[in-house]
Amino acid sequence: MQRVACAYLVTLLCTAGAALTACHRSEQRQQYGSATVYGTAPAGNHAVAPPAASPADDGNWTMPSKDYAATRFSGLNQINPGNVSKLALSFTFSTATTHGYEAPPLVVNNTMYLITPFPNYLYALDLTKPGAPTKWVFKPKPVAASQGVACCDTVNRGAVYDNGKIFFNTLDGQTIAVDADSGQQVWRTQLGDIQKGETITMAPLVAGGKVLVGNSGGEMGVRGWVAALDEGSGKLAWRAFNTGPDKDVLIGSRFKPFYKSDQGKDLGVKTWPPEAWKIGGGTVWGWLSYDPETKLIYYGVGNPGPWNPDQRPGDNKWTTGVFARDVSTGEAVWFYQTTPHDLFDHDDINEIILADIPWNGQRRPVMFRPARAGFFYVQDRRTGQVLSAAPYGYVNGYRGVDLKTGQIIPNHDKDPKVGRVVRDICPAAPGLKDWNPSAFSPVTGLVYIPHNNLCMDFGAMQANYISGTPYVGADVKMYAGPGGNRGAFTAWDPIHQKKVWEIPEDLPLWSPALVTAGGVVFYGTMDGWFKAVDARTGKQLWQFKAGSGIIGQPISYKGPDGRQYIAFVAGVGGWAGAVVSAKMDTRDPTGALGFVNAVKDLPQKTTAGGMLYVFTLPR
Amino acid sequence: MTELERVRAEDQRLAKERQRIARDGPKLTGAKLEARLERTWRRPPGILGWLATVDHKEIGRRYIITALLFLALGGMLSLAMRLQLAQPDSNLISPQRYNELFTMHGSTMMFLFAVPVMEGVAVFIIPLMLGTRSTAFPRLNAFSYYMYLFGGLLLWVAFLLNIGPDIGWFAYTPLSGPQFSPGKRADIWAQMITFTEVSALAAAVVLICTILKARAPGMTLARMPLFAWAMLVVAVMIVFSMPSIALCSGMLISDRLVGTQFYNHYEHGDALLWQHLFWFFGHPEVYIIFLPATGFVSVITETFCRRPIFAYPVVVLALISTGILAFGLWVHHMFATGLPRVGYSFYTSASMTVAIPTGLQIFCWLATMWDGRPRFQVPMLYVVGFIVTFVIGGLSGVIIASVPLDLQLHDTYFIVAHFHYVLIGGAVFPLLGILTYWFPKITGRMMSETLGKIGFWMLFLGFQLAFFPMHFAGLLGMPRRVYTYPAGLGLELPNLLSTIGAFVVATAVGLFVVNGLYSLYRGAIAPPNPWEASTLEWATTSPPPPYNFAHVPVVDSKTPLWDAEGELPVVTGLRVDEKETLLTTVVAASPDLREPVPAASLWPLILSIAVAVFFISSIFSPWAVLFGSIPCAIAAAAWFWPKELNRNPEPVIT
Amino acid sequence: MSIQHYQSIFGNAATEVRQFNTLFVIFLVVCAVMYVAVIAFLIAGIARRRRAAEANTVEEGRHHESDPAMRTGLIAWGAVVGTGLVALAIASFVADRSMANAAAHEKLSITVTGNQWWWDVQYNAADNSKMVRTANELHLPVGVPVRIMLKSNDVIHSFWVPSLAGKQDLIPGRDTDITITPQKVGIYRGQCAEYCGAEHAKMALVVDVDSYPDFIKWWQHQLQTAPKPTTPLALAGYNYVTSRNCSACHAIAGTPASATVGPDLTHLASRRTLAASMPMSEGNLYGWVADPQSIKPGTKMPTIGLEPNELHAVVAYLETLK
Amino acid sequence: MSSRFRASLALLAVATLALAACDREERHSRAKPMGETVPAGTSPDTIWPGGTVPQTLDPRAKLYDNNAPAISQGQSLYSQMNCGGCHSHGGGGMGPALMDDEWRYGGRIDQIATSIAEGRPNGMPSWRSKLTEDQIWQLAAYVRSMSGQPSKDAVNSRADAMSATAPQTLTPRETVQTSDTAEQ
Repeated sequence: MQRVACAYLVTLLCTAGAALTACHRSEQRQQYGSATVYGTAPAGNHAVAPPAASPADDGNWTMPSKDYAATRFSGLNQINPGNVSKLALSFTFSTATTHGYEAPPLVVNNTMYLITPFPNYLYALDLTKPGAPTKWVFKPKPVAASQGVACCDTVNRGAVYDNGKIFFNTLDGQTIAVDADSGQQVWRTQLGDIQKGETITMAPLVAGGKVLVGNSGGEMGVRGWVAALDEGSGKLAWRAFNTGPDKDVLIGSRFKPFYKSDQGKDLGVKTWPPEAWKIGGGTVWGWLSYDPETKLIYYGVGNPGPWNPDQRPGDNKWTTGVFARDVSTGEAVWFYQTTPHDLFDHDDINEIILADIPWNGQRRPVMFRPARAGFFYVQDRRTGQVLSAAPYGYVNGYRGVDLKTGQIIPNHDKDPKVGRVVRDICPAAPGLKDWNPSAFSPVTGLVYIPHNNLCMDFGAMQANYISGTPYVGADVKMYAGPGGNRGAFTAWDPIHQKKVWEIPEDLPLWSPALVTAGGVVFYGTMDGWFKAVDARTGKQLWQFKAGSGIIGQPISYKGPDGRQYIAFVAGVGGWAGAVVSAKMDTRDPTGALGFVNAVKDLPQKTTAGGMLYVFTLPR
Repeated sequence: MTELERVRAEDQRLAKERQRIARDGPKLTGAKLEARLERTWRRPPGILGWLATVDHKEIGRRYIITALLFLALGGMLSLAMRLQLAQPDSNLISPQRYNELFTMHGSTMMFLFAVPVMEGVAVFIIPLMLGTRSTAFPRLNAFSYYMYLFGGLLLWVAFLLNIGPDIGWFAYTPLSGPQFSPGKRADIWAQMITFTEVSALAAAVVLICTILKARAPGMTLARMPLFAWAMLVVAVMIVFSMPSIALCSGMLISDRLVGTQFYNHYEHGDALLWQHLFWFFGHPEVYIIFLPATGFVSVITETFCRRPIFAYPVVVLALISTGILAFGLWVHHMFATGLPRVGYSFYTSASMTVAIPTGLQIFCWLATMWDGRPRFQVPMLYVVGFIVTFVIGGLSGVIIASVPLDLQLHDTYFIVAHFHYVLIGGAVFPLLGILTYWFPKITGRMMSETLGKIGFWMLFLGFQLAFFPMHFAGLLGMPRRVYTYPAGLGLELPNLLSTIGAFVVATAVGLFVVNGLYSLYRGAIAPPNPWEASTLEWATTSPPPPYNFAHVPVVDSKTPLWDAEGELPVVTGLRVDEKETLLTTVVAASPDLREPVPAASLWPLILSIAVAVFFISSIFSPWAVLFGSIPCAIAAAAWFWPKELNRNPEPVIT
Repeated sequence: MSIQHYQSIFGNAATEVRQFNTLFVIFLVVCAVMYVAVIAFLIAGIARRRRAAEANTVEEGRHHESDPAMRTGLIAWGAVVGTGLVALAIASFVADRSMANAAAHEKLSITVTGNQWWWDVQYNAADNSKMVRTANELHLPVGVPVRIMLKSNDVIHSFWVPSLAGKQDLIPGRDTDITITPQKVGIYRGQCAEYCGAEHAKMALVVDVDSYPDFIKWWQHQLQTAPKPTTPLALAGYNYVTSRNCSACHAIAGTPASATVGPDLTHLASRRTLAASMPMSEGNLYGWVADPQSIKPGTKMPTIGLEPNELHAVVAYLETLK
Repeated sequence: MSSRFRASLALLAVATLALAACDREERHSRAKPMGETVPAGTSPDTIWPGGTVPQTLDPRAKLYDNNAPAISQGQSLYSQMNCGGCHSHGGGGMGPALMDDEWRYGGRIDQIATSIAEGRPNGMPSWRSKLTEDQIWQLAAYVRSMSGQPSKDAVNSRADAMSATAPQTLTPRETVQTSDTAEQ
């Protein structure tokens, strides 16, 4: 009897031991925050920023993308890898709002401007005085009901300063110009209609005397457009729709798309079932870029509606693609469709970085696009021809991009099917990288990409359209992609299309990146860590724990005392952080269109907030 | 003490022992023996004795009466349906009520009448026909009846409370799934299946063991009556088919109660999983109903043609091959579900092949009639009615076995006609015949011949009037289970005729019941063998005493009563003061063991009540599965608690 | 307009149903012969009673012997039944095969989606902007093989137009299809043949087999969006329909209402039936819009309780949707 | 008929009468047209000057609150009327979570019906002109089942859809609290 008892005890002990090691091992998955280096930054001639679109840094930060080329590169170099660890807090400011803060602080003429999420207050802080007291506050008072049609948190991606005025959009679809000094309203134009489900969350772009604004509401069956308002009067100059007949899409004689599949008459109607283009999505809620030399604006178009592809057979032109238009007349010059008949809500609104690259001997004007579908596009910005497209993370939804025809090659056993859940689609609906823009350093020639690593289960169903209500037609559950890390910060060499270094992150990265001439890259994590890493090696140099998750754009500016300051606003939210900012219940994995299943632990790791942090080197 | 002396001493001790204990009461004969056996085998008195009986005749009688009650209830439902369908666009009955009606009609007829009545007749007659005193596992037999009774009560009480099922008797998912059948209607149906399936399995085990181990000595397998063969094949089919429906109804209940994903096509479950599992049980089920009827026809034809069934081995092999083939053709119920066409051709040929054994059986019956001298009393009339009606159903079955034809005829009134021809024609006609045939054995009274004949002709003609027009209704495009149909499609006449026919059939069945009840009190007193039949059940009195046979008979031919000149040779040596029966070997039926027959006990009833509470409460909460099983375990333990065998061993009678 | 809706197998209006009819006749003949043989043998068995002397019965003490002819009769019977069944099986395979490869080269593709108690019909086209959506009705060009893809949004239904072809189930989560080659111009009626809930009996559809030019004319007409109402009553009806309950479930091309839960109403008035059960007429339209629950109790369309003036307006507008 | 048989028949009759009370399955398909009356919802629990006013529960509540067909119809309306787009399967999103215990505008069935019919300022649309009263109360009954309020045998365990929240037959009943930190 004894022998049996002690045999029993022994087995009990070793099973307990095994259990302990198993859960221990799962704890220290590969250490987050430490970079794995794959190669070195390209020596010799590498990509540089186009001089017209990316003028020398004057210490100000007048638009979210820093310059028309959307480099998010600051020319200041007082802060360098050597002294960045000695950064100290200069001052803070609370925006008194708790939704996702995705905008950057703007700095011009020694004044900092902050635009908050709903109810979209605009603060002006006087940087000359210690503690930057508030000069004035402008309250646009947007309609409260607009919160009911804002699909992915009531965010605002930023305001823009241009010759004396601050331009910004409100959630209920108005574009407002405010005098930068007095804080008085100059003009206000109503562009969107919340009854149809339209909201505006993007940062406008001021170029060629025009304020360019696009709508959001792809999930509400809103028909997407981009509009240009006269900078002085706010009157509508032109509006180009992204679906419908050619006259609505402002397609005329100048329109020469590079690939045959994008050529044809009234494709905005022909590639849709009848009448479906009227509720077909294709909103513009992301980033625009402008090339002053050619006077062309570039922007990406959002996903077609509804998410259920079977309900909109055809290529669904002109959604999920890139338009180049003349800034003054809005006439389309070329278009490239990234994902015809989009299957997984891969809006193509990501940032478009203009650059010149060495191309057999001479300089070729291109654009870099780390797209949502997971491929890093390098395209000639005069014609839209795809020069190269390599995946910058794990992708199994698509097999690749055929460079001859420019067509993306889908992986048909991941095609969504009504009535049956398709599992393990990577990247998930938010894409390999969502709206949070990357930064490009002409000094190192690398593009610094804060992105996520998520896969999803996708169950399509028939969507019912009622204007002003969500028109999605899919149940989604997202979860961490291969490797178990839900995010990654990748330094990408656009010429040789390969990773230079990559930092795996536990939570998805939803904050834009900032790179400085001093060779330091700044980004924030969703649980509130603001990190500085070496632009060449990716080694972490310094980090600071903010009060809430960071999804706002960090900036670097020269203060009135000539010193370099780093500033950002911490306030978790957006699609990824809605589980915290909208107080959602994590027992429902399909919440926030499936994102809750991927970030069930976020409510334990951060709370909502809206706090400005400004750092500088101690005297 | 040498070995020899020791053995001799042992013999003397046993011999003295034998004198002291009354064994087969060599001194007891005739009335005294029967009185003594009566006192041993009598049912304990009073209501508790009535509930605790394990006498297979009591349980068989209850099975038959309950099943006939459900036949009447199901029949009334069909009359209500026929009234609603008498004219086009009628709103006599609301759609919801009509859907409940046809679901209850189907479920009652299939699960609460057809299978139980066959088991009931078998449980009553098989021990008598095999010449033994009791079935094997008599308490399990009692338990089987109570489970069947509680299953029927569950379904019908729910129907009266307006929470009856409205999902059809085969409850296809996803209509019967959690989303499209709110409330507890579908759960009650699925739990009724669990009840009847446990009862059928129990009865099948009882029948298999009785047929294989309790036959009269000398009744080898080759001399066993054809009805016993039919019930053996049916019991084995029950054992192999019931688990399939237990599985799918269990999965349906867990889908509906705790949200598992078995039939959820979104989470890679499949709506067709239900159909495959259901019909894998479904088709053997209809043969479980039909094969006993072939046994009945063989018994009646043999007796009324005054000669054994022609080609006995062919009929036996036909029964066995029908039993086996029945498991290979369930997909012919699913020809319209878009499965691969090549697969369908296998099932077409399997469905055609199953017609051959039945065809051979029919030839053998006709040959027996041709070679014998048939006397057309009521049972034989039902056999002739069976041949005329069932063969139409069988041939329409061959028609719908072909895929292209079934694609037009599936789920139309052509199918309703087909299965009524094979089920009423194939099973109810022989059943009414055999009830008339064995009524004297069960009640001791003869049923009236004139009332019987009137009833037969009314049933036969009423049946053709009711169900033949349904073939045309199907061809004219009337789908199954529609609570109404528009005017102008030519469906008015067939439906009107069917309604009239239905009422004629109802009166005919009513007449049969009246004939039964009347004969119960004023029928002629039945001698032991009124039909001069050949099988052993006619060797005892009508109704048989509790112990069936004073002495277990010995058999040496297929038709013992016809071949035994004087008295049947018998076996002596079974105890008189204890309930004891004789077990014989499986093939040769040579005497093997003396088996003590369990006394009457209330535990089967108590266990079935506990199981009923367990099943019904697990419709409402998953915790019932845990807490409900404790009383069941206690009752089962009490039932199987070993009785200490204080009696000393008995020498084997050589 | 009560047209004789033809819903019977004898409609014989397509190659599939013609193949069925020929095969059905073959089976009927063979089965009739077998039945006559059985009944003849039965009658012989009964009539033979008069020659009692030769019967081998227990009374004559000969019940253990059998007439030797019966053994050969049994073998012959088995052979006849066997060969008859094999012949029928082969005939069935041949018919099945010819139906299967008829499905290989279809010219027109339609997707029918079953819902609880109505049919959502969608004509697919290479040029997606030429797709047509209608309900409870099919227009087929005569002589052109058409492949109908069958899907279901809720439970199992079964697509069955007896005058044209056999039935095929619509199963949620599975894609099945059926090929029909109509050969005779005319109106044929079909019905759901798999029990699908409370109103399974009122889930019918009408198939209009037209000549090719008529079919093209019908298709062009279906592509047009709904005309703007002209009379004030119809305009009031338009305002009610596009702003109130109707637009939550129904779609009318050319108006803001584009919900997909209920049938598409763009060309409602030009359809032959209403609510998958009644012939289209003004009286039926009034009855149905006023109180659908009393016509099809349990249907998903609610009884809104319209005021009389609203009812007149709505029906007036619906009748402009030709 | 023997006395025993008569006794058991009487017993059966009594049992059926007793059980007839549960009309959990009553499927009233509203054959009669329904006048469009405002669901007389009450305001969320607040303070009443001069003492609380006794709240009379709307008579329609008991028709819908524990009625299986109404809850099942509410479930299909919930997905067809795009409620899932904002409230997901109860977890919330654009709209507040419905499966927890916080009810800004009251968690009783008539208060929920009022929220649906009238809409609420922070973005809940008013469905009065789009849904009939019958449908609004069915939706309210289903919304209450997300937080486990109705009895477990009136709710469906799951829908034929992607599996999201735990089966409603197993969700524990949340204790409904009226107010929550109302946002701006």
